[in-house]
This record gives sequence, C-alpha cells and structure tokens, in this order.
Amino acid sequence: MEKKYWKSLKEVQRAEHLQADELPADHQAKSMIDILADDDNSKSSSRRDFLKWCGISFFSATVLSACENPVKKAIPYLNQPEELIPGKASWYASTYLRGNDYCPVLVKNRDGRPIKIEGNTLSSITKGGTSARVQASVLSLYDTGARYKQAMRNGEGLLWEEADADVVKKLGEITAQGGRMALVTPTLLSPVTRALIDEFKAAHPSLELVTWDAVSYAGIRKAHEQLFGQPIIPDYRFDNAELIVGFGCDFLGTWLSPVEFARRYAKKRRVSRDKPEMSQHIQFEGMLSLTGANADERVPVKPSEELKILISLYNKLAGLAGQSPAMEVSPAYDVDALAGQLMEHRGRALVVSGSPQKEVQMLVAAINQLSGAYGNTIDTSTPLMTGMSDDDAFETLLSDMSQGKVGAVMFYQTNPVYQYPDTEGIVNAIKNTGLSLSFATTRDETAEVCQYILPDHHYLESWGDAEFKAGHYSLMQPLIHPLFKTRQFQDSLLTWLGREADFHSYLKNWWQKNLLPQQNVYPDPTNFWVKTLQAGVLEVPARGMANLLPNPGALGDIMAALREQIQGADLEYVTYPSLSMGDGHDANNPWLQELPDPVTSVCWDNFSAVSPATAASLGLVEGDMIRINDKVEVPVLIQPGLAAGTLAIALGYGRTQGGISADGRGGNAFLLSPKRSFHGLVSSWTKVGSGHLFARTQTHFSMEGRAIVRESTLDKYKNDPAAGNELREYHLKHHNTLYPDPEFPGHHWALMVDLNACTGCSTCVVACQSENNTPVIGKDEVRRRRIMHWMRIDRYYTGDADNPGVVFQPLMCQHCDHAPCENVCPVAATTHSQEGINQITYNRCVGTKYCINNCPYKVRRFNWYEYATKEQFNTHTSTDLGRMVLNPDVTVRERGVVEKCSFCVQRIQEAKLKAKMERRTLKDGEVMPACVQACPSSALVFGDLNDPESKVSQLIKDSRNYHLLEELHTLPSVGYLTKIRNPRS
Amino acid sequence: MLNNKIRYALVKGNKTYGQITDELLANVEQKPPLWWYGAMTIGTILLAIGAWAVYMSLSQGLGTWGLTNSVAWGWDIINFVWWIGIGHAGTAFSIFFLVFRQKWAGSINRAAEAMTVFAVVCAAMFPLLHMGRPWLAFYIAPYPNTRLLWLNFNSPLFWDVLAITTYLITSIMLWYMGMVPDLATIAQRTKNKVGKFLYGMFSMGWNGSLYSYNRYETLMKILGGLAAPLVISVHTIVALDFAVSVMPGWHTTILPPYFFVGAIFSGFAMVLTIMILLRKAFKLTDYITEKHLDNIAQVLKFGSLIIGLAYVTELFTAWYSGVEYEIFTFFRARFTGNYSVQFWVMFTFNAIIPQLFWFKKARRNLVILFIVSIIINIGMWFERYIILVSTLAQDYLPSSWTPYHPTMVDIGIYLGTFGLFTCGMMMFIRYIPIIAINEVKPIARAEKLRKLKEQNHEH
Amino acid sequence: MSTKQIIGVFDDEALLLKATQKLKSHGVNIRDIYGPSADHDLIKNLTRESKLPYLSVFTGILTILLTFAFVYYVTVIDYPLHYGGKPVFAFPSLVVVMYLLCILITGAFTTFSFLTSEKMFPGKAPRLVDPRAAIDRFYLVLERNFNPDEITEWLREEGAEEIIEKETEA
Amino acid sequence: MHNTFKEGIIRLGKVFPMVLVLLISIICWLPKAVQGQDTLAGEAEGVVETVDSLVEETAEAAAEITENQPAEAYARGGYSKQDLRRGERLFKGLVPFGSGAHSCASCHYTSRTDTLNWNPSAFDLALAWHKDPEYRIQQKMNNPTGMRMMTDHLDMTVTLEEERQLEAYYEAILEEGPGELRAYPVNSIIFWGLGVLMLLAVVDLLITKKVRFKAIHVLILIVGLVVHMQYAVAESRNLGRTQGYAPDQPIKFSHLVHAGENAIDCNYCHTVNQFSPSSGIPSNNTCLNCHGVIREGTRSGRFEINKIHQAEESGKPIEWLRIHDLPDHTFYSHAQHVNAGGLECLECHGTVEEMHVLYQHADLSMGWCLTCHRDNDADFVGNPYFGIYKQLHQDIKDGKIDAVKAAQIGGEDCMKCHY
Repeated sequence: MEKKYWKSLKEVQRAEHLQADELPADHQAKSMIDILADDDNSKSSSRRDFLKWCGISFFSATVLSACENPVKKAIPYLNQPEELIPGKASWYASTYLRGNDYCPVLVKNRDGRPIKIEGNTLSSITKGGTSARVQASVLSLYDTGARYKQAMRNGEGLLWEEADADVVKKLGEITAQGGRMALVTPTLLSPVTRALIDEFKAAHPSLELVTWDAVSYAGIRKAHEQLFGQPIIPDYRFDNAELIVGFGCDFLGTWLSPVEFARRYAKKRRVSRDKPEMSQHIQFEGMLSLTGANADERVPVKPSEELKILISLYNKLAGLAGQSPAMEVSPAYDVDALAGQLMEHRGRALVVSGSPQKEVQMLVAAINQLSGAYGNTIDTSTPLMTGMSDDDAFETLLSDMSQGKVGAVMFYQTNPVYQYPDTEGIVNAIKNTGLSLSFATTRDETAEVCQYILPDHHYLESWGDAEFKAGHYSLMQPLIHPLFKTRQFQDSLLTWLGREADFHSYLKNWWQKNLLPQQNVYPDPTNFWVKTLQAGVLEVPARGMANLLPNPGALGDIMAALREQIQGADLEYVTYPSLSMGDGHDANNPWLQELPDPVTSVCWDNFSAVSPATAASLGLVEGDMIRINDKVEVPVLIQPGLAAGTLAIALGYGRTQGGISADGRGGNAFLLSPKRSFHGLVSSWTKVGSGHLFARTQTHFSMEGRAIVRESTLDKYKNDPAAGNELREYHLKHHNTLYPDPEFPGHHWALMVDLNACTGCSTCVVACQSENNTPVIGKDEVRRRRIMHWMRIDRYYTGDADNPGVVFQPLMCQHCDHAPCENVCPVAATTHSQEGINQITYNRCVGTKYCINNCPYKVRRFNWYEYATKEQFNTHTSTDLGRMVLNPDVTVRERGVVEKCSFCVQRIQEAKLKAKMERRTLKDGEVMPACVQACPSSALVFGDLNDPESKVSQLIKDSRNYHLLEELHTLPSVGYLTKIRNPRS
Repeated sequence: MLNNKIRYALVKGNKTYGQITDELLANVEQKPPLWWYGAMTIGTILLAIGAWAVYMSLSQGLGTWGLTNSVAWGWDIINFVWWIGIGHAGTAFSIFFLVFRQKWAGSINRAAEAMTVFAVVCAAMFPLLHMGRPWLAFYIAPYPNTRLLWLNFNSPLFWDVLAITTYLITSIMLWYMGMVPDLATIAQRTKNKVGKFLYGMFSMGWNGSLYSYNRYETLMKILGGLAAPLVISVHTIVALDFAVSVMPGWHTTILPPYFFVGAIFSGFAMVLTIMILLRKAFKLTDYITEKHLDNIAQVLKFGSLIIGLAYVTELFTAWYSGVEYEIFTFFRARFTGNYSVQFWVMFTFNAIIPQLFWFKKARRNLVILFIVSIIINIGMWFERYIILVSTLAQDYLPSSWTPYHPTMVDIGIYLGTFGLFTCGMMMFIRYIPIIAINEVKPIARAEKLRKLKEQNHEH
Repeated sequence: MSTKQIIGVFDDEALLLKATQKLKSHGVNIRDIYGPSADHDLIKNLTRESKLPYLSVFTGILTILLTFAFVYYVTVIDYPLHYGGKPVFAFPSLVVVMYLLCILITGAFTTFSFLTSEKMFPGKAPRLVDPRAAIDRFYLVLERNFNPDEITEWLREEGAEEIIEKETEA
Repeated sequence: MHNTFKEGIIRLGKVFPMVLVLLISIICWLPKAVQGQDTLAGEAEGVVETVDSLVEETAEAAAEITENQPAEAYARGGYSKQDLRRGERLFKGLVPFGSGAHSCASCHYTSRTDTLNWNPSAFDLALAWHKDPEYRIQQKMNNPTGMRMMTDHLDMTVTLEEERQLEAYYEAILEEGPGELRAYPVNSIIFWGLGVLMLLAVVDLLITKKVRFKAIHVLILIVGLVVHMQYAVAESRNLGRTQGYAPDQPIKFSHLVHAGENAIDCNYCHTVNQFSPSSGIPSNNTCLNCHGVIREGTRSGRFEINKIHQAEESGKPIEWLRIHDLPDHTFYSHAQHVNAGGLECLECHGTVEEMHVLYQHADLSMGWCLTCHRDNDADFVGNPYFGIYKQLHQDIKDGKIDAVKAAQIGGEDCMKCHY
C-alpha cells in the first residue's frame, strides 16, 4: 500500500516563519545552526503527541484511514563547512573565565552548537577537572530569558552603530573636558584584555581602571606584600601537605582554585596498600563547609573565636621560634598540641584561611613561614594572578560618583549593585554619573540601572585568553556564532578606539608577539597560534621563585585591626560563596539552582543555618524567617555541626534582576557586611515569619546504624586493609543463589567510587544533568521530593550530634547484575544487557513505577509531569533556543516514563564504534561517563571488569571495596572504597 | 463446613413460589423508593469528582498525585488492593454455595457477586490510572507485533493484570450465568416493552427446561470450581506484587496467605455492610435472616483471628530474621515510629474489635454488626496503607526516605470509585433481583418440607 | 409430523417429583419439565449426567500445554531477554501465567460450549410452554404414548393444578 | 419522575448509535478541518511573504532581462474573472491557443501529484512565475531556452492576451494551492459503507425485522467485522510507519539518473556515512560540482536544475523532505552499519539506482531491525575489536559455530538503539 505525502507551500513557509520568529536574526543569514538531518530532539514533541493520541484512539485513526505522519524536513547546508561532519561531535579547547573563576575546558560541539563542557586534560592546573559551575555554564549560553539580546539605551534597543556614536561622542567630550571616567572590572586574568585596556587608557588618559571583586582574595596579596614585600598570591600545594589546618577556608568548594585544590587534596587523601599514608586535615570554622565536612577533625567555632585560635596558634609558634607573641588572647581551644604538630610536620604542613582580611592573612602567612611551609607546601614560583581587587579605589570611586565628580563609569563583568553592601548608595552614585554603561552578558542589577547596556558575548561566543597562574596561559575561542546581537567587550573598546572590531587578530598578534618568544616548541607564528589554539593551553616557564623579604615588624602594625576583629558577640554570622551560586552571577542557571548544596541538600534557596542548640536557645524552628541586622531576610535551617551562636548564610542568592530562575530566591547576604569581611556580629535579629518550606533532596541524615558508608581510620587500615569493611567478607561467604552466575561474554562495565577521594563537590551531578538531558523541575517539585538527577550525593552524619562527622556518597544506578527492578517490569522496558548494563528503554516504558519501588537504592526517576517542555518547571528546554543545549544522543523523556543512569551508554557506544572502525580493541579509560570525566579529584573510575588489566578490575579486588546493600545480593556493578579518615590519635 | 444439614430457617415464612417471586422481584418491578434516588445522586456526584480527578491525572500527569521518588505507589495501589479485597467475597460466596453446597449462601451470593464485579471494576481502574502512560497500556498484552517484542512473564505486575482480568471475567460469567433464569422470569412478568426486550435479549432464550437445568447446574459447578482457586490466587498474586520485591516489609513469605485471609475478611465485612443495608431497604428480612448475618459474623470473627495472627507472625519473623531493615520497618516504622498511628488503627480495627463477635448478642445486633463491618473496612484500608507507605517511605537508604501525603486528586479518584461502586450497585438493585430467585426457591421448598416434617413429628 | 402432548401443570416441586416417579413407574415417557427452578432430585431422576465436565478438563489440559508452548516460545526461543540475573527460562514465574491463562480460557470455553449446546445466544426468543413456566408453575410435558385419559387421571391424582392437551410440531 | 427517567433512557438508547457515529466522524474530521483552515491561512500569508523577500534578491538579476522588454505593453495584476476563466480553459485545453498549440495540461499536470512527470506541474510553474517578477510566459514560450524546452514548445506561441489569461490562472492556483488529496477514498467508502450496513443489519435483526433471512444479517456482520478488523490491524501496524513513502521532493531528483544511469557512487554525495550516525544529505555545493556545468537535464530540461542555482543565489538551502526517519528514541548509526558492519546501502534502502522517485524501501520497524540482527553475521573474526569475546572465538576455533550473528554479541540489547 503506497501512501503519498504532499509538500505544500504552507509547510515551507510556516517553517520559515517559525525560524524568523524564534531564532535570532543572525541565524538565518549565517545558517550556522541549521536543523540537520539527524537532529531530531530539537523538534520532537509534536510527533510524540501525535503517536500518543494515535495510540489512545487508534480506532478513530482507522476510521480516518489517512493517519498521516507529519512531514519532516531534511535541510542540508548550502555550503557545508569542511571541518564539520553532520551528526558527529567535535571538541574545541576553550577557557571558562569569569572573574576569579577559571577553568580550561574542552567544549563538545555538535552540529554547530556547544552542548557539553569538559575539562582540558592538557592543563596542569585542572588536569581535566571541572566544577559544577563550569559544567553548567553551557546552559547560560542559551539563557533566552536573561541574556541581553541587543544594545540598549535606557531600556530601549538601539543599533550598535548608534550606540557607538553616542559613546564615542560622550567619551570624547569627557576627555576633552578632562573629566574622570572609570572602568570597573573584576580581576582581569586576561593579559590581552589588560593590554587592550592599557591602550584604551592611553587614548583616554582620564580613564581609571578599578578592579573590584565581589568575593575578594586581595587580602592574601596584600598580606604578602606587607609581610614579604611581594604582592603575590602563592600557590597552595595541598598535595605536599601532610598536615592541613584550615581556618574557615572552603578550599575544596569555592576558595581560590577549588578544582585544582580538590585534585591535589584528593591525591594526598587517597590510600592504597602500597601507600597507606594520607594527609591529616583539621578545620576550624563557624559554618559547616564542604571542606569542613571532609576534614579529619573539625572544630566548630565562632568567627571571632576562630581568629583568636589563629592568633594564639601564632603566639605559640612564635614562642617556639623565639619570637614575640602577637597579642594575648585566650581562646576556648587549646592550640598547644596543634602547634606541636605543626612543628613536627615542619615543611609538610599548611595553614590556610578563607578570610578576606589582610590582617588575618598576614597571621596565616606568618604561621606558614614559622612552620616552614614556604617553598614546600606553599609555592611562590607560580603565583596566582587572581585577587587584584582594590576595595579602597572602588570606595573612592563611589564617593566621587555620588558627588557627581565622575563623567563616565563602565561596568565589565561586575554587578556591584547586587554585590555591594550599600545598594542605595551605589545606585545613587551611578545615577549621579554622566554616562553609565554596562557590558553585562545576562541581566543584572547594575546593568538595569545603567543608561547603556552594551552586551558582551557569552564566553562560548568570545575570543580571549587567561593567565590564571604565572606562566600558565590558556585561550578562549568562540564555539558558536553569536546568538544575539551582542558584541564582545574587547571589540567595543577596539571600535571606540577607532580600530577595526577584530579582537581575534588583536589576540593573535599579542600572543605571537609576547608569548611566542617565551616558548620554543613552535617557532613558526602561524603554527604556534594554530597548535596552541588547538591545545587550549600554553605553559611557559615560570618567572622563578619570588624573593620573599620577611618583614616581621609588619605584624605589629595590624594589632589594632585584629583587636577590633576579635570582638565577638553572642550571635555572629558567616557568609560564604555558595558552591553552586558563587558570587551570584550565574544565579539564573536552573541547573545550578537545582543543584542541592552537598552539605545541607537544599536547593533553590539560601538560608541562615544555625545549630540545633542555638536554635533552641533563640527559640527558632526550621522554616522561620528572620531578619538579620535589619538587612537580610532569610529562612532558618537547623544544621548540626555549626558553631554555637553562629548563623551561616550563603552568598549569591536574593537576586532581583537576574531572570526567572534567579529572582526572589533567598536573601542577598552581600548586604550583611559593610566592610565586606564576610563575617561579623549579629547586632539585631527579628523573626518576621515562619513556615518556609525548603526544597531539600534529602531529609534524613542518619545511617540508622546501617553499613551504608563504611568508614575506618588510617591506623586501623594500616593494620588491616579491610578495616571497616568486615561485613564484606561475611556477605561474600553467605552469598547463595539458585540461579547460575550471570555471564558477560564481551564487556562488563563497572564503576568504582573512592569515598576517600570524593569531596562531595557535586560536579558530577551537573555533568550528568548536562550530558543526559535531565530536566529541571523547579522548587515546588523538589519539595515534593521528585528531583530528577540521575546521580546524587548522599550525605550522612555520624557520631556526635553537635559536631557530627559528615560522609558523602555519590549514588547513581548500581547496575546490579541481579537487578530487582528488571524482574518486575511487566513490559520488558528494563532488562539486562550483555555488557552488564541495567538498560532502560524509555519508549517501551508505560510507567507502572514498580521498578522505582523495587529499587533498594532508589535511583530511578519518574517523569511526573512533562518536565522537559513545560515552562512552569523553570526549565530552559521549554524554548527553542534553550533546547539547543540538549544532547542529541540522548532521548528527551516524555512524561510518564521512568529514567535513570545509563552509565552514559551513548558514550560507550561511541567509543566502541570508534574502536570497531579503527579495527582495534577498546582501551581502558577510553570510555568515561560524564560523572567520571568531570570529577576534579578522579574519585570515580569506570572500566571493563572483563579486562583484568583495567583499573576497575584492580580496584574491585581491593580489600576496601564493598557494594552498597550487598546483603540483598543484587550484585551491583558499582563499588565503593571505604572511607578512611586520619584523625589525631 | 461441608455438611448439608439444615439446622435453621434460611427462608422464613411459609411462602409459595408465586409469593417468593413477587417479593423478590419487587425491587425490579416497583418504582424505586426515594432513598434510591438519593443514593444515585450521591453516587453521581462522587463519580463526577472522580471524573475530575481522572481528568487531572490524565491531562497533567501523575505529578498531580502525592507520589514521590521513593513512594511511587500510594493511594492508588492501596485503593486497588482494598477494592480487590472487597471483591473477594462474591466469588467466595459462590463457591460456598456451588461447590460446598452451603445452602445458606444462596440468598446472599447474587448481591455478593454483584459487589465483586463492581469492586473489581473499581480496583481495575487503578492499575490503569497509575501508569505514567496509560495510552500505552496495551503494551502489557502479549500479542504479536512488529516490534517482535513480547513482555516480561517474570513480572508480578503482569501476573496481576492477568489475574484481575481472569477474575473479572470469571466473576462476570458466574454472576451473569447465575442470573439467566431470573432474567427470563422478569422478561415474562414485565409489562414494559423495552424491559421485556432487554431482559429477553439477555436471558438468551432460556426456557426453563429440566435438561437445560441439568447442564446449567453442571456449568455453574464448573465455573464455581474454576473460580475457587481463583479466589485464593487473585489476592495471592496481588500479594506477590509485594512479596516478590526486595523491600523490607514486603519481602515476606507470609504475605500471600495473609493477603488472602485479609481479602476474605474485608470482602465479608463489605458483604455484611451491604446486606444489612439491603435487608433494611427492601425489607428482605425473610430471605436475609439473622442467621445469615450471624454466619457472616462468625466468619469475620474467624478471619479476624487469623489476621491478628498474621500481624503477630510478621512481627515475629521480622524479629527472628535479625535483618536490620525488617526490624526497622516492623518495629521502628510501624510499631512505634512515624506510622504507629496507622499501625495501631489497623491492629485494633482488624484484630481486636471483631472479637466482639464472640458474643451472640453482638452478632444478632444489627447496629453493632453494621458498625463493626464498617470498622473492619476502614481497618483493612489502613492495613494496605501500612504495607505500602511505611515500607516505601522508609526503606533501605535513609537518604531517600520521603514523607508521603496524598493530594486532592488522589482522594478524588478514591471517591470516584465509591461513586462508581454506588452507582453500579444502585443500577443492580434497580434492574436485577437482588436475591437469586431460582436458587432461593428450592431452599424455600426444603424449608417447607422440614417444617411439615417437624409438624408431623410433633403430632 | 405433529404429536400430541399432555402437559401437567404443578405449583409445587414436591408434588411434581412424586408425579414424575409415578408416571415413570407406569412407563410414561417424560419429555421435559419446564419451570422457574429445578429440583436437584428431579434432575437426578430424569436426566443423564452432563458431559460438560469432561470437556472442561480436556480444555484445561490442552490450554496448559498450549500456554506452556507459548510462554516457552516467547521467553526462550523468540526473544530471550535477561531480567535480574534469572535464566531466560524461569519456570516458577511461568507457572502463574500458565495457571491463570488455563482458568480464563477453560472458563470461557466451557461457558461458550454450554451456550452452544443449549443453542442460547443473546437475543434469542424463548420458546415457552406458557409464560408462567418462567414464573411460578412447573409444566410436566408428557408424550402421549399411553392412553391420554389414563395419564390425565394419574396426573390429577398427583395433584396437578391443570392438565393441558396440546398439539405441537415435532 | 420515574417514567420520564425511563423514557429518557429509552430515547437515549435509540439515538445513541447515531450520536456515536456522528461523534466519531466529527472527531475524525476535526483535525483535518483545522489543518485545512491552516493551509489556506498559511498559504495566503506565505505568498505575500515570498514576494516581499524575493523581490529584492532577484531584482538585480532581473534587471538585465527587462532591458529588452517593451515596458508599457505588460503589467502584472488586476486580472478579471474572465481572464481567470479563460486562462484555466486555455491551460486545460478546453479552449485552443491562437497558435494552435496543444493544451498546457497535457504536459504540465494540474493535479497535486505529478510524480514521474518530468515536466513542472502547473503549481510549480505558477510558483516560478510568482517568485520572479520578470518571468514572462510569453517570453518563455515564444523564445524557449534549452534543448528540452525548445523541442517541447516548438511553434507554441502565446499572445499577450493569452499570457494575461494564463497569469490569472497562475495566480488562482497559487491562492488555492494544489488541490487537497483525499487519501484512501476507496478505503474510506468501504469502511464507512460497511459500518452503516452493519448498523442496519443489527437494527433490523433486533428491532425492525424486515428481512426474513437471518443469514443475511449474520453474513453482513461477519464480513463487516472481518474487514473492519483487518483495517484496524493494518492501520495500527502502520501507525507511524512510512514504508513506501515517496513524497514529491522540491526538486525532481532522480536517483535512477544519478546513481543508475550515471553510476555515481553513493558516497560521492552522501559523504559522511562512513564516519557519522547520519549519512549526510549533500549540500548545495555538492550538487554544483556537476551542475555548475550540466545546466540541462535530458528529461526535465532546465527547470529543475535551475532550482539549485536559485538556491545558491538566494542563499536558502533546498528543503528536502525526509523519507527515512526513525523515531526520536531510536539511535541508528550509519558508521556502525556501513563502516564497522560492512553493510551495503541497498540492504536497507533497496535498489535506489532504479528509483526515479525515492521511496522508503524497508518498513524500518523494530522487527525489521531485529530480524537483520538475528540473521546476519557480524564481521567477527576480521575485526580485532571483537577479541574480547573469548568464548565465541574458542567456539569458532572448536568448530562449534561457523560465524557469529549480531544478536550474539549484543545485537538484541535494548540499549544498542534506545538510550
């Protein structure tokens, strides 16, 4: 029976209209993103619905007798780019750069659009690791709601030519009158941008470059300048440190270079039979941070107390070294033992503090110097280029602005209206400035009060470079033609300089001129450029060890300031950059909003965490809204492990102009500390409401005595490699089955998780979401406990209720060889593959949810609603543009379908195909699920158990290995290595 | 139980066949009383609520229910099991009557079977509605297709579907075939043309021949015999849904017999409720005698003992097994924990209160009977609640423990099934003789003979 | 060919039973009895045992065999899929399926056979001796292989309410 | 009250079948009706859009042609109804041309379908005329270009008046669009007719009893049910299946001419099938590799090939209609099958080189995929990748098996195709 289908004019033209309406203008002209032959996911819903309704009323379809399939188009390129193979992904190196956040990345580009970010393994800084925010950054590219789509003047769109004319004219006038102008930027890690700004300054001599970071590390730099005469931020070598003492420093989560630090830290934390050694980590902090959760010993103390301990530690060490103590303090904690330990680990110890205060950092530096850290665990030869913030200059600028002394102010990648404590003052200051303009890429509070918004490209659309560490350069290249009518900041400057807006050439020339001579691998400039661009990173020899000239007298000058800072109160607060939000610039990213904080498991919100005892004494219960210091309103969350009398509040929330996902989530904690010290005294608090409901992904935190996360200590491990894992042997002995053991003739995939290396940073969660098109479901649905993440980080408290130990456990589908879920599916939608994968076939699933019930690990997820396309769930994929982030290799699941971790089978298939086509066997480590690839600390290892040489085969034989709930005889393919801690004996 | 001795009045009064027919057909032939309209209105309103709830869940998705990532079965399956349990009594009665020749079941089994059919229909709605994609429900049928894909015969859910289908079809066959002679009777008596046509059509040309009766009785016996194992197997298979899984509190071997007894228990309770109502409403005191109710009450007492034993056995096995998860579920979650209220409601309502029936006064007091029967139904609902929710909400990994609260849609669907059940029963009351005339008549004759004999004996 | 029949109308099964016994002892051929219900003793006395149970058993056995063949074909031969580490041929699971299908098919088939043997189908008009045969009277239909007067007499003796002579087409 | 209720039920019972039938027909017709409305609206809008967007783009090219034309004699628009009527007759041959030329419709079909007719359809012609404001029918007819057109339009001249009338007809076609095609008219009639008959049979059997012979009723019912079931089965099997789908493409591209007669290798155009999941639909410049030189085809003349050049000039790629289209939840890789598996194109696509109009050869059902996986040998021994399957290699060595089917190495796993 032959059917005829007809093309009609209408279809052609309707498609055109659609594109014209929904895609930005540039698209049609350049057709960079054509809808390609294999690109099904982008327009899938109509066909699905159609089949669905046909299914339900197939008889009426019969009656119709003309149940036509919708006509689909296959539109080829007009001129196909040489390097592009339709349907196949290509990878480009680039750099994630946002203020102080830096990560060299590889971007997966499929049919002309970036869809996934991975770490660049060539970088010696991150070695392929990423962070949650880096992983999620690809989504903000397609943020239709919040991205500025064209140049604007006072809220009205205008052409770039008009904007340029305006700006050039006004800048010219100001320069002619000798008026002041300022460019406010965060720390500029890009040397080329710095060079360009210098050029711009030359043309406009009255331009002042003000560097201002929302979360500033300048204190470390200033401390080193004052103490050692070198304004540097040294490199902290956690991989050399056998004793780490942290003071309120979340170096695994957000501090300085968390990806790198997590890797180094994990390297030293990893134990094996060959190396039964690991570092010891002691953490003093007011809040319960991710880093604190990983510590061997955690001392919860109020921020003022924390400083007292630091001072007394210095006193002790100074005393030992025969120097005079700083000042007399009497902390509740006795530092003698700690000081002794530091001296014992001379040269192998490291003390770090997260304080932004110069004075505190000077103390820390002094302690480190006394304990011989410099040159050993602190590397000054490759200092970090971050932390250039100059608060004083910014304050001066603001006061001048409010007095109308400044002719023009420009904001690049900064959002002080949100991040500066005095919102009213800064808004007035901007209003009092003759010309105010912002280069914001996405909506922000500052841009909204500026006269001009001249939107910058997203970093995936931009050229650029970065020097994060001295001598460690990396390049940024555009992966997609600009989606909107935006223009790169640097191009704007070039235009206003009267030059051609071609930052690409500028960048290339600068590199060829300045960096080519520093290396000797590629003598040819073109080759140098192409190869470096391909690699993404360039590392030239460091400039040599900075010469430290200790100035012990410097400490005397800070006593007054310290005395002021150790003034405590009954109630103090700590604010901290949250793991997912950072300083709040990515707050409109629903992936990040929905990423549960690994410690509290709360998402979509910030809160004032308070310890149970303190809450009881203050008369607070969870969900009460309190107003702190008459500035910030946040709900109260009861959180064990906090210091008594401490409120901990995350930064990055409480945006007002960030977009639908960002606005109105929690309170803006930046407002709390006028001196931007990020901790202080609670002078007043009032209860303003109650009954706030948190969206938490986990609400029960005790293991109930079950052997879920198996723990032991290093001492026990040295004696018995199976310490803490005694149950394993028992269960192995008692495993009985009626059925023959399952056989896997080819591959047998397995995943190992080293609980010692896992820091709980949650990068894998976002990586998985990005790779597998997992929908975002919004706060209400999370509250109903329906989070869709295929991978989650479970967290349990152990021990003392006031200062509990915290363990993290990444949990994904365990791919049991005796999977309980498979038996119970009536329609054969979930079965076991020959390669040991627990397969789920979405299109077969009718959604009885029996498998969810019967999964002991509860890793299966159900599409309760049409999450993927319904706007109400804060999902970006409800728009055509947002849907471009979807991975075409993974089906977008319909409502009513169960889904779960597939071991990234699309990657397995791709790697196998590659091996088959190249007629070779698959190499170990060639296949990496998204979580494994993203992990900064390499805590996850994936491979083939049938290959005796593979890493997983080795690890699964390790006596630390155990399987979760192995007494159920589910035979999981995921193994965990027991967590070993190294507490002080 | 297998004796055939008639020890008491099963049909009261010395009635001729004509009288019996007149009295038993009263509900069909007379104008329905006011309460019938009232009940029908309530039923329709409930049905409308149900329709709204079903519309919500079909159009929006199962997100409108109160389910979570861990508690993926909630009120839907609770109600399903509850209804299936209620649906047990009818067939059980038929077996008592047809296979074990318990004459006393004769006057009850028609209504009980009707109840079965409607209850199973109500129950069958839930497996369909609880699917994420009910429009693909046909995937569950093993039919040859172009995918070359069959289905998973290991899945208890498939057994369940098959069991319910089989049970529903067999129940309907039993009910309908048992109705055929009565339909023929009505067809002859009714004056209404449409009624005559419809009753005539459905009586399939029954002419009351002795030879037909011969085959007919054989058929009913066979159907009853086939249904007998079904009565046991249906709820056993429903129990396998849970027992085959690995969840603590589900994975126990006692579950199948426990479910079966529970089903009989709840089914008989519902029969009691309905019989008391019918008897009151249609003044069928002569056909549904105190003795009938007494008998049911005795069965309930017996069932309650077994149920109580099952509860205690479960606790014992959990403790004896030494499995920490089971101990948690039974002793911490159910006995004392988050679900202790529901647990103790269940225990009191099912295992303790029915012990009242040890007293004859309680068995003969209609008010007590009625109240206790309702209490048992509530208790049995909580039993299913305990089994489902307490297990799923607090299972192996504490990280995924979630609370569970039903939504309006959950409640709406439940109310809707009540509406369906009420409307069904009302239509049944209105159009079909509540008591099987052809089965009661021989009983009445036997009664008459016995009386005559007694009189002769006395004189 | 038309035959004449004598029909005795009774309103009580007890009398009917006695009458049939008497008539039978006299050698009168009883064609049939029509009534709203049937007494077990009457059935025992007058009819042979139905063969329906044998059919039922046969169907049951056949169904079990066919169902086994079906599930075996599906799980082992056609598309062997692996569920939860079980072998493809997981017999205990299949028992349930076989058992249920057996009951379903046997029940349906037996009912169908009954309807076929009785030539019953929805919508068939009943051929009643008298409408009251479906309500409250029993009609004892006798062949007139004896002297009708004699039969009438016997019937009257046994308490027949009414005696009808009727000519029917065979 | 009781009686009214009862009567209501009876009345409802009487009208219910009719209501049901009506409802079903409305449900079936509704989507079509809505679609139909859309069609008209979309077309009206579309036409305007096309003019606007294309006027500028082709203006330059057209300017050269206009230089030779007498400007005042010709103007578009403002056609009268008479023009239209005459134009239609002229085109369809109901009225002869002044020059005695035979009707246009004998070569240029007016129906929607003109598969295998190499000449452009009336709609195509109208579209071409519409797109190009300088397109003159008279000029094309009186001075034909290209071999094919010259031979076909020999001595066929058109007067200015006739041109005007034809233009009126073109405009009418453009407005109406190519006529709707009713799929399965015969099947629909059979289906519905039988339905009505069955309904009548039931009604007569149970109520009216006009026909004495019950066998007739039974026969009608049985036949009707069987036929209906057959339709139901066939249709439900074909839900979402498009075997034999052969749409009219925007260009009358013949695989027979290219792959068959000219023996061009598949890989020449479908370049990436060795490396990519997709086989790749050739981009415009691939066509131009040859058609930059070959400007006229033997069958279709210049009309079709010109479309490539038009696309190149306008910068809008040709929007082919997709034929082989797997559902979104099924992942198929050409690279796996062509490169690693060593399959020939024709095993799935049929003898493409014999198809003028490409159609879907296989039904692309899951059963079809599985059958192939079960029946076909994998390149097992030849590919070192499969070295991991030690047991199977041993079996081959031991002579237990000859070859390994795809199904034996995971070809039946769900996650081979669905993830």
